[in-house]
Amino acid sequence: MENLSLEIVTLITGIALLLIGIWGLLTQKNLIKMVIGFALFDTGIHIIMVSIGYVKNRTAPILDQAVKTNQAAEKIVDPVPQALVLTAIVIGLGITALMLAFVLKMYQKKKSLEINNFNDLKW
Amino acid sequence: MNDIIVKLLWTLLGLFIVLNWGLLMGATMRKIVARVAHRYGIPFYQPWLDLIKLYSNRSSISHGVMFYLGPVFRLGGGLGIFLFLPLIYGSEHFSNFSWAGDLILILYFQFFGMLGMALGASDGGHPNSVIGITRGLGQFTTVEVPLTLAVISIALQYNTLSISEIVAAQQGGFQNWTLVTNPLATAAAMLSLLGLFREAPFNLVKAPNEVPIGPPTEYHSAFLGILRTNGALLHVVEAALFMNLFFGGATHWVEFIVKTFLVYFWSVFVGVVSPRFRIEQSVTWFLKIPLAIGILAVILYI
Amino acid sequence: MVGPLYIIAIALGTAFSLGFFKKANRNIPYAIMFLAIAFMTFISGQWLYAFLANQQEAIQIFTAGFQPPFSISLQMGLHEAVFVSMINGIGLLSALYLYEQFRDKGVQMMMVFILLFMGLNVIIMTRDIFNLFVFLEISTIAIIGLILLEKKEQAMSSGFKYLIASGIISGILLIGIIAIYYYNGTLFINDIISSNPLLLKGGSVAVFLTLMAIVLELKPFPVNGWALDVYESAHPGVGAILSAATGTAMLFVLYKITPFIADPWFNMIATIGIITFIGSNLLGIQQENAQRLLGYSSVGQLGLIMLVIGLSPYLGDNYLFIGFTLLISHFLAKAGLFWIAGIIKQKKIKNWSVLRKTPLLMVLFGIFILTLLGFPPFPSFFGKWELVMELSNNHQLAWIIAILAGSFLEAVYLFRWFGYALKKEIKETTSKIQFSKILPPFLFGITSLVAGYYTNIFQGDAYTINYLPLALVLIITLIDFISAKIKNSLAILAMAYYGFLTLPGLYENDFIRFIFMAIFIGGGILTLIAGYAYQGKRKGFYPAALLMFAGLGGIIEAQTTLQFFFAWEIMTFGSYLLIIRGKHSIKHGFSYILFSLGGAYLLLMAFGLMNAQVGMQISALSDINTHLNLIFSLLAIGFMTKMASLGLHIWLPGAHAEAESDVSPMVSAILLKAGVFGLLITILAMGAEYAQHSTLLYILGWIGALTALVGNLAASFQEDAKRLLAYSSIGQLGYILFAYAMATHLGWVGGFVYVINHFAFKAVLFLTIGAVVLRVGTHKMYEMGGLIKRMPLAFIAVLIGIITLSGVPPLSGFAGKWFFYHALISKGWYFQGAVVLFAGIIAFLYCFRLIQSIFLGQLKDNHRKVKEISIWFIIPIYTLIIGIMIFSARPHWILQPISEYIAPYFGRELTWNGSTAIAEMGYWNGEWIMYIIGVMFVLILGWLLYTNAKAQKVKQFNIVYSGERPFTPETTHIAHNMYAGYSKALGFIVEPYITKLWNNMSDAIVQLGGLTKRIYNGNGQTYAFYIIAYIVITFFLVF
Amino acid sequence: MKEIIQDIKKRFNCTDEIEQSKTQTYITVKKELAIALITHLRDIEGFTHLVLLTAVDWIENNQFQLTYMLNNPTKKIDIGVRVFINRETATMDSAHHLWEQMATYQRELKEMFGIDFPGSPRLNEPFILEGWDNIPPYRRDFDTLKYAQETFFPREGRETNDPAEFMKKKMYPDEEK
Amino acid sequence: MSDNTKNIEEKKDKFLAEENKKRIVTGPDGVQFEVDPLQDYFCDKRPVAKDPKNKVIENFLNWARAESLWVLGFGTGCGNIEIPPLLTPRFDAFRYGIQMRPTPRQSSVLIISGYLAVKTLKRAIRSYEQMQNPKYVLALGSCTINGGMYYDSYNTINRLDYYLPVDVYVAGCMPRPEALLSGFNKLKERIKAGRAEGANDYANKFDWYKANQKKIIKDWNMPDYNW
Repeated sequence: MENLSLEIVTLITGIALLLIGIWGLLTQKNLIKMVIGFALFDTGIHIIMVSIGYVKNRTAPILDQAVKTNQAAEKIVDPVPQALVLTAIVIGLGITALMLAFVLKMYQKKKSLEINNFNDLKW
Repeated sequence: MNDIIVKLLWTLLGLFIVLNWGLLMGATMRKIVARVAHRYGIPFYQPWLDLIKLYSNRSSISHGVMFYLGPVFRLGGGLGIFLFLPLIYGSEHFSNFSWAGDLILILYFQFFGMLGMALGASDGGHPNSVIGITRGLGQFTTVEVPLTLAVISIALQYNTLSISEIVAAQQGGFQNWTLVTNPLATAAAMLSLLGLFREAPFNLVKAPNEVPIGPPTEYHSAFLGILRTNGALLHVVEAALFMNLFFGGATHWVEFIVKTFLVYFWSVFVGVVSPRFRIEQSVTWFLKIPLAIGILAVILYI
Repeated sequence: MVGPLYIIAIALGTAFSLGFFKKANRNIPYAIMFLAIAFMTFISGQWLYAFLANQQEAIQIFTAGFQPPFSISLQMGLHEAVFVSMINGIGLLSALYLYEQFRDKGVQMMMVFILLFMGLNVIIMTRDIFNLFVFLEISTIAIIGLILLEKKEQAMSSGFKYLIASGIISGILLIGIIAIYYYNGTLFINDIISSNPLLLKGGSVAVFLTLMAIVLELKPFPVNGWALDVYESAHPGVGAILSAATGTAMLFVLYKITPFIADPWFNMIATIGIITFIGSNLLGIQQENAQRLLGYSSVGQLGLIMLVIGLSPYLGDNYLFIGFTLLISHFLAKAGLFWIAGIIKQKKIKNWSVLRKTPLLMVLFGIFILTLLGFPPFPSFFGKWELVMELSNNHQLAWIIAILAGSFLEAVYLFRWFGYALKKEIKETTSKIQFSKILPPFLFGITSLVAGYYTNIFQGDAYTINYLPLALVLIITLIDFISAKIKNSLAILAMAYYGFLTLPGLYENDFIRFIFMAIFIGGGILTLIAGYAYQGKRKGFYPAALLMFAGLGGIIEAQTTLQFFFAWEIMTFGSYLLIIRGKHSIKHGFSYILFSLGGAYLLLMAFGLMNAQVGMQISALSDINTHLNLIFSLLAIGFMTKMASLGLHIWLPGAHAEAESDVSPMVSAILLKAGVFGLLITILAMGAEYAQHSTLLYILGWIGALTALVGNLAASFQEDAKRLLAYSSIGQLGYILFAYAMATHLGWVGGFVYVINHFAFKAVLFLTIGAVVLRVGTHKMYEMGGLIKRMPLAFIAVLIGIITLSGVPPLSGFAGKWFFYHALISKGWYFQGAVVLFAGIIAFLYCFRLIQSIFLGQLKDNHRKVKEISIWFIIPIYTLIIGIMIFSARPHWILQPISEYIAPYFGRELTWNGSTAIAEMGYWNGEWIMYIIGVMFVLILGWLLYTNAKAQKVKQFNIVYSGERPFTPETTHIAHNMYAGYSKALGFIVEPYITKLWNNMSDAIVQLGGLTKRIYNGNGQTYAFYIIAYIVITFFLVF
Repeated sequence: MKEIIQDIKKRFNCTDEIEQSKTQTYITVKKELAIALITHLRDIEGFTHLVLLTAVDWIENNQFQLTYMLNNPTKKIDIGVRVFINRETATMDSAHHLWEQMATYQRELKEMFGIDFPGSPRLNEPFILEGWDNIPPYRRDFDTLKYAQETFFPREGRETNDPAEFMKKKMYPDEEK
Repeated sequence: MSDNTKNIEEKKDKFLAEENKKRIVTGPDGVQFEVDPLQDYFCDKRPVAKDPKNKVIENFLNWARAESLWVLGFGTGCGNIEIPPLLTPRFDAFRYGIQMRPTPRQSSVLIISGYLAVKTLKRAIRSYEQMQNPKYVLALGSCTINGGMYYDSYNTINRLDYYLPVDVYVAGCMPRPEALLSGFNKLKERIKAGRAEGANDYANKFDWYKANQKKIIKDWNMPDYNW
């Protein structure tokens, strides 16, 4: 287990989540489940992002007592992915919310959560 | 100017000879046909009498201007061929106006009369006329095919399309005739001739029993007289054309008479012993053996 | 100068401030939003002006005062300024256009709307790749918000599909971006470019993912189902934004990241582009829903531009020009079309005929369609031209073929649509149209025209195009509302002026061009005179006719291949408009334009190949030295589509027969000569050495001969007079093709005789028959008959026409036959020649049929009182007849100069002695033949009049009828199925094999489209699967 | 033959059976049953061929006699169906639906006898008597000689002789009667 | 106007065939007008007698006419069976300048070969009138002379010369081809003597002939003279 450093674990977790998310998205016929799949997918990506920015034995890029400003360059992990992931989470959240709103509206119109019932437009 | 008048006079003389010979030849042919049927046949002067009678009819009717002009076109066509055809080889006087155009002119001038006649007869408004014309035109299209090939073949052979030069090239005896030097072209053309003269088996156009005499159903009196005049003229002129192209031309009138007679006789001879083709039969007939012969004739000279 | 950052600031500020307004209050927020967007537009426009006018350097804007990579940076350069201006411009017009929707939905929508444009602005300006992602997401969310402007359930579900798809794509993008960051350590695009990530280990995968995500945002075929659904279900105004604004922005992104992708990936982009272009256009063919069709078209266009980006390594300096002209065309046209779709509110393209109620909209519709298709004078024409030229310069023939194939498919459905709009009967009436809705498409339409003009100016001197004729057409279009008589006079004046400008010069310099120009101008004026016979306004006729003549004139005047092609396309479109004016022409116009376009594309290819070798001067055509056969074949086939040679003829009969009475002569007697002219310069360019031993010309000769045979035979079996003449045109053009293919002196003189004759007699015949049809109200010959009594002048005209046509001496038709005979013997094409001559004799059949069925025989009951044809037809007809007579009597007046012109090219075979033409094998004197026949005719007529002076005039039933009398004129008139016996013998030749072949081909394409479109099963999940699969497959194909 | 006759006599109430020869028999049937009988004969008994339809004017009985002559081509037998109809009304049911050529016979009877067959096609088109405005010429009350003399400008001086008498007188003038 | 013609005028409509009745027709321009087939489709001029002018020329022409007799191939009665043998080698009428023509326009002799039913008479008149002046009528058999064995028929004319100007009667029932040839010779004599002016007679006595014709052709529904 020594080889399994933190970033590898998170990376694998992230990829696994991502794949599970995709699997859910592609196989589940229920709209809500699809949204959940998407959320997993999104989360997986976020974890991957975080794991990519990780540098062994460093701490989060929060400048407080534990990490002094002048040591920051050596102590903290790469802050950019962290910043990015925050933005990405926000956006992911926004999209998930919007999806759910759509699901709600669609359910109200058709009283159904089956994705196969929503293919009026085709060809 | 003087030259032209002299030329015209000679041409008129030629016309007189050709016309009378045409009438006589027609009568002779009918007499031959009669003898084949063990009849005595018409008197030799009958065509002249018929013509006089027709021209002297006291009344006539007209269906319209085009009906009136139809025979004019028709005779114009015959006369035109006559005018553009050199009759006697080497004779300055009987070469007519052949300097105005060559063989092509004559081949296409045939249509002048046909077209006019077709229009005139149709203006008569008689259905039989139109039926006859459609048959005639249809048959004519394929009749021309072997003839065209034969003409191409002899044009290749003599390297000219001028009739005088073609005749000139055939002088010097029987062995120089196209008949001998280019038998295939001659054969193709002579088969076409059967269709041109519209004797049996290609006489569906007139078809006396089905559509009373076809195009000229409504023509009578002087109109018919003109048509008959043209018929007589045309037979000689067409025969003379073939004579010039394939049988060495004529150096004097006797030769002219004998050769045109024989050419015409060929068509009558086939006609006497033949039944009549339906239109699709005669249309396709020319696209079979005559066409094949024509193609061979051209291939030999490529 | 207002900083570009203010765009974002204003947008954000407005969006947030809008939140303060109550739902109920709508006008004030709308005003604020409108002002905001207007200001954004102003800022961008100002920058654009600055860059264009002052050649200013691009500026970098660093937010938060740090240099990148520590802060987000924006860039404002010329490219950014252009794109931002475009985006904001369409935003402004969209805001105007969507006014009602905003009022309905309230403040939230306005917020979403303005945020969308902010997002798009930033997408264009940003130089930070993650920032790009963020604003991409913002605009996606905003778009989805806008989709909700339409409250239908379909919009909901399509929005959901869109969300799923873009969610996945943004996920991919995110992974790609983070991977780039991981390998590169920077998000600043400039740094990424300089560090060249592809060289790094694993960097290529990162770039691949990013690239794929951006490509997927451009909706490549077949991974675009969700986008099509949105196009179909969203409000058309949103569709316009989605297609024009978002698409444009995404293309810019793709353009922005191209610096850090490598060559093989360009190929990948190009392949994706071409697949998208062809695939979506293929699917468009079967589409009946207007908005979805526009969706397919959008996708296709984006694919095309993607292709251009992908092909940029081949395109050199012209890359940006090509890409931008195509993009601006797409941008203007697609937005305009979506807007029009929103105005007329018709789902089915079949119902778009309501457009005709509003001529302005119809014109705009036409402009946009042409802009999309790359017709001159719109920008994309020049773009496509350059594209083909550059590709050809780099020997990328396969790409050219693919692009042209895709364009052709696009033309299929666009022209089908256009045809419906022009011709289908109007079922519903449309409601009143608001000014706010019509203004945006109007402005875009104008912009298209202006952009086209400036594109050409921008290209430089070598590309000069004479816009004078087009300006005249524009003027006529603008005054389309006045009476036809005035317009007719103006049109004639315009033509005469044009002739006055061009003809004398051509007469001095180039006799052959002079002949064709004289035919085009003279024929045009004469046929226009016939237009006086029409009452009312004849809306749309004059622009179309003048457009065609402008094109024809341009073809003659063209010095370069560009000018030629420009004029060629103008002429094609003008004639299409003319042809489709006929009552039942929708189908025929369609097949005409398709064949013409196909031919034009072949020409384009040939010009491209030629350009690669010798440049664009037409005169340089003779200098080309490689690909000779290919180039000449392409040119020949291209021109033969216009000449309607066998195999490419099936458009002609219907198109000519169904056209209006004075249009038929224009398109038959005159228009077909354009193809002849093209063929002629092609063969001239080949030079005698090549031409006389060319297999190509040998084949053309056979095609010509068979065309003549089949055309004439088919003409003989027609029941419809104009159709008969149309088939006759095919036959005659077959002769002409044959004559020119001989490439000998005699053959060419014969060809010219045919060209002149065919012009004259076909104009006479079509004008006369057209005029008769106007009087008797039917095309069917068997419904006419005996009209000689009512219309003697028409009869004489037709008589002279058919005598000329059939080549009977003494009229000029015989000259053609004479040259033919001599030429074919001297050339050695005996059997082809025999076929042609056979065809010539068959011409008698239809000539006779034409004149007998219409003018001779029995006059019908209801025609007993018809009048002589209109004087306005008689004037041009008899002018032409006088021309025929002069040409017949004095053929050497025209033929001698032609003969002199040709002799240097092919060697002299013909000399003139006065009026006698002397060839090696024979001679002919048209003048004397005329005299002799004239004198003879008069003599015989005199004799007949003498012997037969007092003929009783009788009436039509006074015929011998076996003792009976005729029953009705109908049963006595032999006209229907006239050559029954003949068709029994030879009818098998004219079985419509070729029509069947083409039908099967088009059926196969439609079937293919029908099968392919099954991939869009409407299920969001499937679409998600496609995305994943697409990435995976592409990945394995690339790596 | 016999059986057929017996059979139809029973079925159709036929009378007046006359056996002309072994293969030819005439029977009489009432007007109302005539068409039924003919149909029966055609369809059941195999008399598929209509030989003729003709009429006789029995002016004394004020009757027209119609005879439908039918032939059975397999058995080679004929049957003549006689129908008597009133001379005043002179109407009979049309049988053109049985044989197409029946219409032609009926047209002829209409033209020559004035017998009406309602419903028969082209019944009133004359064959030969174009513009006839007299009573139908085959009726026995029509005097053809009188009509001809009134109408056709008879040439004076015509002598009419019985050919046998005339030739006998001419060739054998000596022989007495 | 005699009673008979009046009668005919009254009945004209009754006997007029459907296609010959007046009708209203709409032209292609939408204007309606009346078509009267008898007026519009047939020429209704009367025939004009064309008398010979110059005696000498006319004698010559008559000789030519006599030697060129073109017979209309129109068989009117049973006597027609006697005409084909004329053309056979046994009798060979061609040698006398006699030939058959299929159209009345080109014929100069109309042979009425036997009895004439009223219906046939109508066609015979039409054919005769369509022939061109000079034209001759040769009547065969007793039937044309006085009705022959059909003298009392309700439908057969008795004497032809009331309806057409007959030049020569050939008696017999039927006359054999030899008799027919003899009749032709008679006709030739008449023509050469300038006495065969039937066409002019017909024109001169047109009203009389028409009255006779109309007396028996009761459904006279054609113009008086069929050009």
